[in-house]
Amino acid sequence: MSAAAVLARPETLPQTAAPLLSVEGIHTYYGETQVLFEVSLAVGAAEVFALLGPNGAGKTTTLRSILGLTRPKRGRIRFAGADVTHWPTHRIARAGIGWVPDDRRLCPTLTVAKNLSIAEKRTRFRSWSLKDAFGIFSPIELLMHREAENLSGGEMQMVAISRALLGSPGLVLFDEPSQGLAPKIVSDVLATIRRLRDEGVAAIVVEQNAEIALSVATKAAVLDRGRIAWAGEAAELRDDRALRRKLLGA
Amino acid sequence: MKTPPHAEKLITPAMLVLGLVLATVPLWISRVGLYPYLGVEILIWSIYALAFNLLLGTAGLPSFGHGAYFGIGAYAFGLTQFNVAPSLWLCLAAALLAGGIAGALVALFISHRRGIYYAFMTIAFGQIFWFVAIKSHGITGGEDGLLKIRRLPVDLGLVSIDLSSNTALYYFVLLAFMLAAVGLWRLTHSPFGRVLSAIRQSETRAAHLGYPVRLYKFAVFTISAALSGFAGGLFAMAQNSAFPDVMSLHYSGYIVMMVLVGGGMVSFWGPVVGVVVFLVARDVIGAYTTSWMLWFGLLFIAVVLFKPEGIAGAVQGWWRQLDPRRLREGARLSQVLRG
Amino acid sequence: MAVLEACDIHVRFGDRVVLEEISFAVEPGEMHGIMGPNGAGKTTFFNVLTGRVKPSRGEVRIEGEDVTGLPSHRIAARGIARSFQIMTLFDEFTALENVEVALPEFRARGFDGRRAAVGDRGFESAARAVLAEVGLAEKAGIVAKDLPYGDRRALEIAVALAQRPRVLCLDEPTSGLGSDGRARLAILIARLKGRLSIVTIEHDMEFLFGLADRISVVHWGQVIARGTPAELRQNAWVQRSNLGRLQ
Amino acid sequence: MTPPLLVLERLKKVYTRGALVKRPTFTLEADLEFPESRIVGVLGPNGAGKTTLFEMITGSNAPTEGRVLVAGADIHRVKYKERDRLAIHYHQSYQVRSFSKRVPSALLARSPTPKPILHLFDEPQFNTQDGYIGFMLDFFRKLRAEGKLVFVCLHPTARYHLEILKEIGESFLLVHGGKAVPKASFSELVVDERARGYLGPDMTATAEALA
Repeated sequence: MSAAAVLARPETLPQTAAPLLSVEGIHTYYGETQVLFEVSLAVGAAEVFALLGPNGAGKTTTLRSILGLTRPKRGRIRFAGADVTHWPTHRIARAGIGWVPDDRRLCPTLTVAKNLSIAEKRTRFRSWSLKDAFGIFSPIELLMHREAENLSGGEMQMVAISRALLGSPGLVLFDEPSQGLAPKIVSDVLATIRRLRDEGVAAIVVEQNAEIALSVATKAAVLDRGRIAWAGEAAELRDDRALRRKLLGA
Repeated sequence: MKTPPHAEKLITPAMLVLGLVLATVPLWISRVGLYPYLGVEILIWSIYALAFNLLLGTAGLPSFGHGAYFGIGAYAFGLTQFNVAPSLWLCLAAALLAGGIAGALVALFISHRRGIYYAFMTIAFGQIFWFVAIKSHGITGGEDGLLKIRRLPVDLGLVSIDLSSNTALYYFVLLAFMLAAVGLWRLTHSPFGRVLSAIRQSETRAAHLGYPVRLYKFAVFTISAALSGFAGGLFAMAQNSAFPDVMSLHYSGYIVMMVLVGGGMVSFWGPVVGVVVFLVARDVIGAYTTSWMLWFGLLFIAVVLFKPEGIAGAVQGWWRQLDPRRLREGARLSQVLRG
Repeated sequence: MAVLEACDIHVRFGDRVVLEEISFAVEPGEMHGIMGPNGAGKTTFFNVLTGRVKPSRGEVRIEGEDVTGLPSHRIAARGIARSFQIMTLFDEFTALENVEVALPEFRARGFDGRRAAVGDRGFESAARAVLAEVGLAEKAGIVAKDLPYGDRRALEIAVALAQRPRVLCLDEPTSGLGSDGRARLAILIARLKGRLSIVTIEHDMEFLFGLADRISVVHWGQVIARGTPAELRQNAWVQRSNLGRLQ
Repeated sequence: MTPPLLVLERLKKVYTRGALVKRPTFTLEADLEFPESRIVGVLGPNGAGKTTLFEMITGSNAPTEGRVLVAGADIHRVKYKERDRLAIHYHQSYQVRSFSKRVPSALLARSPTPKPILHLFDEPQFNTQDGYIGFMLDFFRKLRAEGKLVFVCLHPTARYHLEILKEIGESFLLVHGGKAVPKASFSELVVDERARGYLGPDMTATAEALA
């Protein structure tokens, strides 16, 4: 199903022109230590948003705030027209936010098939079946009966992404998708993110490796010590070497 | 526990008022349908509860087998009376000492523990003492207990006061209670008490400030056990006997309930409130139903759920809420009057 | 002679080697910064210095004297004070009471149960002086848990200072602070520097490079680089990074 | 004469599946010698066996055949507690040390060296923004100058990864298709077809430009 096809069913999408996800001035703490200061960002439907910054800048915390795993003390998070700030995590997931954690977090002793079947659910967004997932990652079909712990890093990442897709998300959060992956596989993952975007699935890509994230992103933001240091079009950051060097050191 | 007003005083106004009110109890207690012996019991358990709360409320150390020291004190009182000499002072000193020695012994083994492990160890040691008390027929009389413990007279050299009437005993125990309260009030608000409170709030931080935390935990446990033993000695005298049941897990639980219901975590006097409520409830509800413990249990649950700071905490809270409202209303009133 | 020294410290937790031959010395009056990525072993190293963790190999010395394996209260009594990354104040005490209980003279009377701790002018004036030093003079009577975050951070340092330490070990003192808080802290540390030795774990490079005399970079449980801020900035890759842009 | 720092002597690891009929699911072979101190860049696809190779070298994963000699001593016959005096395996930011103890330590030999001479860095996290790269690279050089053998394994997914490899790597090891293949230089690495397949077109082009 293409993006156009999804849009052709207007009842499935919010009526307003508001972005799919908007994070509005959140302040998040671990215990009493403040990690995020007034972080705001907006991700439109079928948009890929790159969230960049050094180790400890608050990227993962931003994802955890969106997922309801670490609740912001102030600020609001809206998704698909609803205020999800205080929703429990499982409800946020059911609303259509998928997550690909940096350590994949598969159930190690379960087979790939079981890992995937427990993730299947329907949302207001396009529903994904196993067959659709095989269409993205054909090799998974051959891995279905292997235990997750016996997979290589690249295979695990494919399973983790498929698991997120089977939850029929409108938005997928990728936490350091390139970590520990060979360059060839990283480009496969990036190609997947692009393809999902074309099919109407938005994404936030959190990366220490800016080069990678910017190659797929439409919008970008740079975090520094818990604050948004820069936000704008990804292309601007990609093309402006001086700016990139200033913000990211590379 | 926050530093209350008059913390620096040896004897506070509250103490004087409490002492005076308690002194009048024998005059009216029978008229409200209760009986003088209940007053004696309340005071003895109050000493025990204050001693227990030094450990739980001030130092934050959960001891769930504290009945052991109370019971040991009771036996020590009786055994000294039978085997050494029937002197009130000697017997009470023996009760204090026996509780203290047993406490010190246990503290030696548990003071390096924290939290739930500490609590488990106190239960285990409490059970050991209880078991020994039941099995040592020759010494403690086993489940039959030590009977015929006498209320010894207060021997002041020239005069000797007989304590066999409940009223006389009540005033003697009241004196002991006031002394214990003054001593514990001072201890709680001394540098020693401050360090204990610091240890409750953060053991790690206290250690990094240079305080030998284990030694403090040892000291406070010993003191608390000694005073509990002292209360136990009074109890043996009051009921003319000593039984192992006060050492059981059950009775050890009662003291925890009394202290928590009363509000020992937030107030010095909370444990006393808890004892009064518990014992009066036992008699009043107990007069109507044999399952009074069920009702008290429900009260306990309600307190833990809705007012975890206990009755004293709730009263403090209302008082604080009341204050500004009264002020505001007063201001409004004066505005109305002026305008 | 170094005030505080660690030689060839080795720590392992189960299968994980957390520190591998770290050596380190703090000179009198020096501010020594420790930086490194998360999980590199910085806090464990602090715990070794302050007696919370006993190293499996190596030695810790205070003014030449071996103190390895002494419990933390003995190390503290010898003049090593520390603050914590996760704040550990006595939350129910007022700011003043927090500081009082940290004073060595209070500690000396810690087993005194006969006098009242309140209203003793001796403790109080000393404690008020320390609170004034960190800018909390006006807030002495406020209960610690009711203080705003920045003041709690300042109180955390006041408690360490009240011990009149020879070495002050600060574990990420700026964490969670906004730029005002950082500036306030920088002024305080600049004032303290020279009077006592300071060891600081810090992620905020701007803060660290502006204040430290020397910096040790810790990674993989080892010191991978050490030098003055100027020396460390020589590195070409450092020049490319955020650090290179600091003034 | 001092023994070479590291010898992988007809080293082979085979993982099998099936209880009766064992089918190999993974094999890794290496027959190499590193006589002296240097920095070696290690590359290869996921699942090719880099971690297995590192584990065999540090003595935490027993080879099916062959020996690992570190400073002349077979590391798999050295006391478990002393193996980290020969070789250390750093995974990202911490060290890994887990041995399946099959033989009592008393029967094993002592380490011939007091301090490790082999440092294997498995996917260290390099971030251009925080400046640690510089300190990390200097640390590798310092170890090298102290006469140690340093392995640095990383997946070059960005230009600066290749820059790092070129800057510090004196030789390379490509772990691919069940074999560990030595490469004498960066340019020799870049022309290898297997390496190019692993790097993918973008990174290959970047690597060529650097070489």
